[in-house]
Amino acid sequence: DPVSLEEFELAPRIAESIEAGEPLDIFVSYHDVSNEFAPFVRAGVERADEADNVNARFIGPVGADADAQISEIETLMDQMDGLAISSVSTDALAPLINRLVEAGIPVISYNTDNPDSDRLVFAGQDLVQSGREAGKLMAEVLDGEGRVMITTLDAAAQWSLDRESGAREALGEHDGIEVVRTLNTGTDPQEIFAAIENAMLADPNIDGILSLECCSTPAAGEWVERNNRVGDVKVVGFDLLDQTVELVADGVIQATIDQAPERQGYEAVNLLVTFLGGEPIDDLDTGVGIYTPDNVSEVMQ
Amino acid sequence: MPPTAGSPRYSPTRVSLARRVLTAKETGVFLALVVMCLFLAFATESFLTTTNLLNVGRQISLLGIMAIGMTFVLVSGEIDLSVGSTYALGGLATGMFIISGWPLLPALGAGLLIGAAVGLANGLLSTYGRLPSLIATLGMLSIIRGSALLLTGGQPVTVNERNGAAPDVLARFEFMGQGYLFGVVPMQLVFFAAVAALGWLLLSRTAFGFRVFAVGGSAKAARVSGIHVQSVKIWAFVIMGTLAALAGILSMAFLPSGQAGRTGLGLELDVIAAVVIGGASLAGGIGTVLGTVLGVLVIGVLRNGLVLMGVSPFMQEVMIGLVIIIAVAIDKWSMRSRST
Amino acid sequence: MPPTAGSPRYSPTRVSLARRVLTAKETGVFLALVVMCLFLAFATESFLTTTNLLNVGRQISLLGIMAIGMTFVLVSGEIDLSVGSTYALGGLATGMFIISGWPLLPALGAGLLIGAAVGLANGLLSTYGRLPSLIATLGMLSIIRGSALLLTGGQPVTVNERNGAAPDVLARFEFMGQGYLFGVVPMQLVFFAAVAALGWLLLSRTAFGFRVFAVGGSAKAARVSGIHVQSVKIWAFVIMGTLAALAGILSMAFLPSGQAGRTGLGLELDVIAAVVIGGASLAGGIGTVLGTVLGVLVIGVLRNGLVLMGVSPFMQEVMIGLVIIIAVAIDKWSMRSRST
Amino acid sequence: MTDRPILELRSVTRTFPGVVAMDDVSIAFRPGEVHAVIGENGAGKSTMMNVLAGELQPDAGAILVDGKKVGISDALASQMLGIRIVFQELSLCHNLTVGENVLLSTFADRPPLSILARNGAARAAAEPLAKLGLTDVATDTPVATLSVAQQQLVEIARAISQHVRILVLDEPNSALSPRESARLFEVIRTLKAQGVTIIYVSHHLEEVLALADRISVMRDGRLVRTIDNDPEVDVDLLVTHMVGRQVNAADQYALRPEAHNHLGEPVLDVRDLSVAGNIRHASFTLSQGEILGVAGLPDSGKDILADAIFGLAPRGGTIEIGGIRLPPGRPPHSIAAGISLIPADRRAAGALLSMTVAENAVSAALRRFTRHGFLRHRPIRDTAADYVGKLDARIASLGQKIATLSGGNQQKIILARGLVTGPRVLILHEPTRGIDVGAKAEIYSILKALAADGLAILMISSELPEIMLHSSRVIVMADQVIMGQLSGADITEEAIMALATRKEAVRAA
Ligand SMILES: Nc1ncnc2c1ncn2[C@@H]1O[C@H](COP(=O)(O)OP(=O)(O)OP(=O)(O)O)[C@@H](O)[C@H]1O
Ligand SMILES: Nc1ncnc2c1ncn2[C@@H]1O[C@H](COP(=O)(O)OP(=O)(O)OP(=O)(O)O)[C@@H](O)[C@H]1O
Ligand SMILES: [Mg+2]
Ligand SMILES: [Mg+2]
Repeated sequence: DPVSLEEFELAPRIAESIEAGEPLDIFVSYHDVSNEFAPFVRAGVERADEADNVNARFIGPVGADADAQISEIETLMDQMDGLAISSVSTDALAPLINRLVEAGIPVISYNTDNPDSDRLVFAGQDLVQSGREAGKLMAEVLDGEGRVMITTLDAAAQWSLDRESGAREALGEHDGIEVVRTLNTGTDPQEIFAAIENAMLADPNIDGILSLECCSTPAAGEWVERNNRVGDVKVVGFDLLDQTVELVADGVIQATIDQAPERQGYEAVNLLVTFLGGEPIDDLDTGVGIYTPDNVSEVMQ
Repeated sequence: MPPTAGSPRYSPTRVSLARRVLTAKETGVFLALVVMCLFLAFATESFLTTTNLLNVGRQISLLGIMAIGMTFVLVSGEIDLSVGSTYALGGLATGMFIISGWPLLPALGAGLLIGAAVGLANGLLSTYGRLPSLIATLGMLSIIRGSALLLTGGQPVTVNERNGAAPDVLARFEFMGQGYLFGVVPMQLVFFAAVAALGWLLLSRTAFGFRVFAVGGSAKAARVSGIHVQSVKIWAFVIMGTLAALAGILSMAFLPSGQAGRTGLGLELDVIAAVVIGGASLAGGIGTVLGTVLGVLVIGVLRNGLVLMGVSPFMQEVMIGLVIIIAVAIDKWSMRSRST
Repeated sequence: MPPTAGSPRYSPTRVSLARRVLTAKETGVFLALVVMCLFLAFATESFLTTTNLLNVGRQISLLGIMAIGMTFVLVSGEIDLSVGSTYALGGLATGMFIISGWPLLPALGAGLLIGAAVGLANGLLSTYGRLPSLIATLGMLSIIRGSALLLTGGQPVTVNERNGAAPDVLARFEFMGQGYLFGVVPMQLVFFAAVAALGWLLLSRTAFGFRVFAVGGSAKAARVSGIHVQSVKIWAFVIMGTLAALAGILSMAFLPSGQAGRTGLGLELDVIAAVVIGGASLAGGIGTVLGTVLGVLVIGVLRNGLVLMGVSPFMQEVMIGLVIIIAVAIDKWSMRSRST
Repeated sequence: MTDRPILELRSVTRTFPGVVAMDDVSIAFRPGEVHAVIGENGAGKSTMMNVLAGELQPDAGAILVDGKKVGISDALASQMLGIRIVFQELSLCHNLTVGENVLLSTFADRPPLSILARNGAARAAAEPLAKLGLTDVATDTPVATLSVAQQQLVEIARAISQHVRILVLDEPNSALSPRESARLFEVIRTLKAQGVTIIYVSHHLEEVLALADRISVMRDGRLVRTIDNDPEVDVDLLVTHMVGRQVNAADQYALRPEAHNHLGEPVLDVRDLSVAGNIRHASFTLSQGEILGVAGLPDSGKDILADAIFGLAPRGGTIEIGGIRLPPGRPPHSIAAGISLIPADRRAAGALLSMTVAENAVSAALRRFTRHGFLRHRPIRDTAADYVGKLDARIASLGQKIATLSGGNQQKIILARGLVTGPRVLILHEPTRGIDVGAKAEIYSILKALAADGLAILMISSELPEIMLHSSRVIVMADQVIMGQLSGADITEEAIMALATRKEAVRAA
């Protein structure tokens, strides 16, 4: 539901600074500024920063570390006119979000939602929904029949759990499809590749690899291509890393789901600016972009 | 300089306080800390505010609690790489006990016991098992992390009523991690202060502490003095394991959530860095609780300062590495200039 | 014990091969490896297939290349925690040079030079800087990781034509990482074999290798014999840094992509574990290239086997920790029984 | 022999915190002479040798080689000048073989990538070892398995393995048997004949008199004087220079406990003591007020005896103290039962090097100095001060690190530690190794007084005079067994050596 400034008890400090026409200090905290996604989000934040009267700053821990994310926000609390956050851990960050909101600092979530907190709105992709889309795509390319392995670089992460449940739900609607296992690949690129390699050797009769994130997607594609199993083993994954785009264009990966990270970063700032400007804001679905060999040329410069 | 400097304990004449402070072992790291604080006080507006200082206090507490334990282990001549995993396992286990309906004290006790048991295993492997402790605890790092993952199935554990925590238990548990003593001092900091005080007493005032130094300085000579080297080292590991679990439990109480794949990952290196910045020697026999507290403060103030000054996160990584190197180098060099 | 009373002076008699193998330092880890392989051969269908064995060979190669370097560092009595970061920086830098249009050799050379420079910095800090190498390289771990992030802005670096790599350069670069010698043996394994052979020659047959052992056995004895202790240690670090960069470059050539926040994270502990499983001592002076190769194989076969047997990833963590402890324990115990 | 010095120190000063270790020392060494340097513990002898080795840098002064001023900035520089040193403390690479240790310096400046030829190396290493008589050890034996004496020979072999102009020996034979020492002296004479200058530091004054051409005496960091070794120079004269006052060197030999010394009850009863590979079925008893000496060559088994009784080495057999059986492998029990051990290796096993004098003194009796687990500082300080006074240890303060004391003073603090526990049996292993005559005499008189008070003392030593002159009874070990016992007037050098070499005699026959 839409929320607006009237219903919000803004900290006097912020109200005064808006009154005085000072630039808005918007902080965008991302859950791991060292992952491959962060540069896109940062680009969106920087685009938003170009607007007059907006100081947008991109912050967050190196490596997904809840403590570090909390400490940083806590430290910068007094300088914030608004915070957009993508939480390392929804449960761990919720109390802090609530504390900020209570202190009169508007907080929205983006990229990764924190629905149980007092955040105002969420901008991003519905993770369960995007998992469902991935599942559907996989079912489609398999014609409703086959053995599927799910891969993820962090099986225990919240976003991974959400996408996995969506994907399993969608795949479960097809009797002919069996989810063989969820492979936890680890995060190092070599490790990811080796894990897929070993798993495919242990069970050579897998028909589809469904990757839940940016990074095991190209690895799965590379494995398929290098072992001459293109078309024989289908790959569906996430995001538009260079390598992924190329593999989709070559028909190695059948489909990938984009979540427009740059837009997420931009919208995160924009929503807060809008809110502080007195206009109501509401949840924003940044959408599920589906790219297949047919339309992937759109994202190739 | 006469060799009495810095050890006024047995010297017949009382040395003036200033003199004692200036020749104390902790001078190097203390100076580093003062320089950093002065710089931040001028360079930023918010560093010297009460809120910020209390924040720093809270942010260093868990690292600090573990660093006190690591001081015992390093002084005894060993090392413990498994503390990040123990931190995770202890906290997660306690959290799971609480949401499965246990009362507070048994849940806490069980969590601490798990930590103590890990310490015991580390100690047995490193003494009777004759493994270098770096290897024994490296193996345990992996074993304990895996156990935490198995225990939780890799799922995040969140301690709240919805998951089954009894409201009164939850309230008291959360107070441990999130509460404030007298409404001002974060409870985590209170725990850290208490652990530091007890640790100081134990290490520098008791027979056990004496033995830890003796064993770390020269295990053979300690044995000739009738000191049971193995049991002293095992106790040092048990203290470490228990404190790692305590820190993990407090983290659980603060957040109040944790995840086996992530909680405390890589923490061991931070903890060791803090203790070594505080002047302890990896070769054993040297180290003080005061130095460790200062070392922890250096890391805490540095992190806080970098954030306050808006240093980019990547640059922060570089700066942290530099400060570790510089702080220890200052310490080495000031020691050297004092001894020649 | 009468030391070797009665043993021949220059051991002129040839000892039988069986005897030599059975008393060799590497026996413990070799037995562990054989047991694991036998078990897997029976327990799984695919372990003994050529594809799988070549896969294992490829999967251990990069770890192996770094472990050879770490053997030099550990034998010289030091340790290097920065290798995971150097691996990332070396590979990413080379990748960036190639996509910005450099020819292959300068790009490779520059990447290796960066690794050598990191090694040099580690060496200088640990010798002339008088820092314990654990701390010096812990600081560098952070500095180099931060530098890699700054260099790439956190963007993944992918080496392909679209990003600007010249086609012929790309082809040769990819051959290094992905190609097969004679269409069968993965190039990475070829590199590992070459590095291992050179490392063996250097460590066990040359004057430099001799000095590495001397320096690690007793820095004082080496110094008073006229060995330039610092330069020997610095060279060991430089070799390590260069090999870490080489492994990083090969990883880049294999994938062909890397990311500064992820590549090689935590790799240092794997590398050290492999070398120590192979019988090297953290106290310095002991270790062989053959042992290290066996240690790397133990880790590689273990990882492969656990996946082939469908062991859950969480259980894998536990098992890896157990194997580290057991392998080193066997080694210690078999050494002990041999020496008494 | 010319008078133009090959090596000269001019006004060299070197200080350490609290001590002037070398105070304006000027000394000249002539080519081809054996030049002995003697002095009390802490006189500055090793400091001078370390300056020559490049291990320490002088604060002031100059060093001249062949009349030219040189800087010895490090060990390499020292070697380039043709100086080779055998240090007082063993410095070997324990991970390497005998041959590799001998060749350390030879391989130090080979081009790094040169391939080392194994067989040639073994032969090259064997030569200096053979000169020193170490022929029964293969060059590929790990040096760690050698006895201390053999290790000392390896170290000397390393020093003479290459061309040498000036050979510095800092107490090179402190662990050698008389035979091995004799062999070393032959080597020294041969080298001298070849024109090598030898600087020889020792506390064994008779040796010095037998070997040296000239003798320099140091006291408190200063060079007292250098004298020619004329026939009228004797031990008394040297001691007078060393300690700076007239003493009768025979004093220290007048301390022998009288044979009629009243012996009390037996306190220590050792039966069938066995240590695998070292001791077979050793049995003896020790009574109150007795000083029981244990003699034997290296590898005779005597060197493990102390550790075995105290509980540091695994053993079989029974040990009773005051009729109560000691469990094996439990040093704390041994201390509680009334045994104190003063181990042979001061640095590795004796002193808690990173701790203070006071802490070392009380470390074996901590329980007495704690209340509810907390240390009681005043009693600790008082007790430590008391023993420092009783044993006349020369220290700057009780808070001084024991590592900064000279060897003799370290030994006294370790002795204090053994006495603070109030033992009934004191086991001394090489109690005066490397300790100067003055300090030795003090330690003997302390031991005698303790024995007179009823303490039972077991003294294991390689130094025959020490055994002969200060024991009321002597056990001689050879080839892992007790070969025999001597007491009273039967304790003679000939009798002891006869027992100690009996096995070898049998073998030879
Ligand atoms: N590194 C050091 N630090 C502090 N003091 C030292 C150091 N080295 C030597 N000293 C001191 O210098 C003095 C001279 O010591 P040195 O070792 O030269 O004596 P020495 O004549 O060799 O004695 P000894 O006969 O016991 O070997 C002693 O007081 C000793 O404590
Ligand atoms: N690292 C150190 N710090 C302080 N003092 C030291 C150190 N190393 C050696 N010393 C002191 O330097 C002196 C030189 O040691 P050295 O090896 O000559 O033995 P020593 O004390 O002379 O004893 P002894 O002749 O009985 O073996 C000693 O007095 C020792 O206490
Ligand atoms: Mg000396
Ligand atoms: Mg001496």
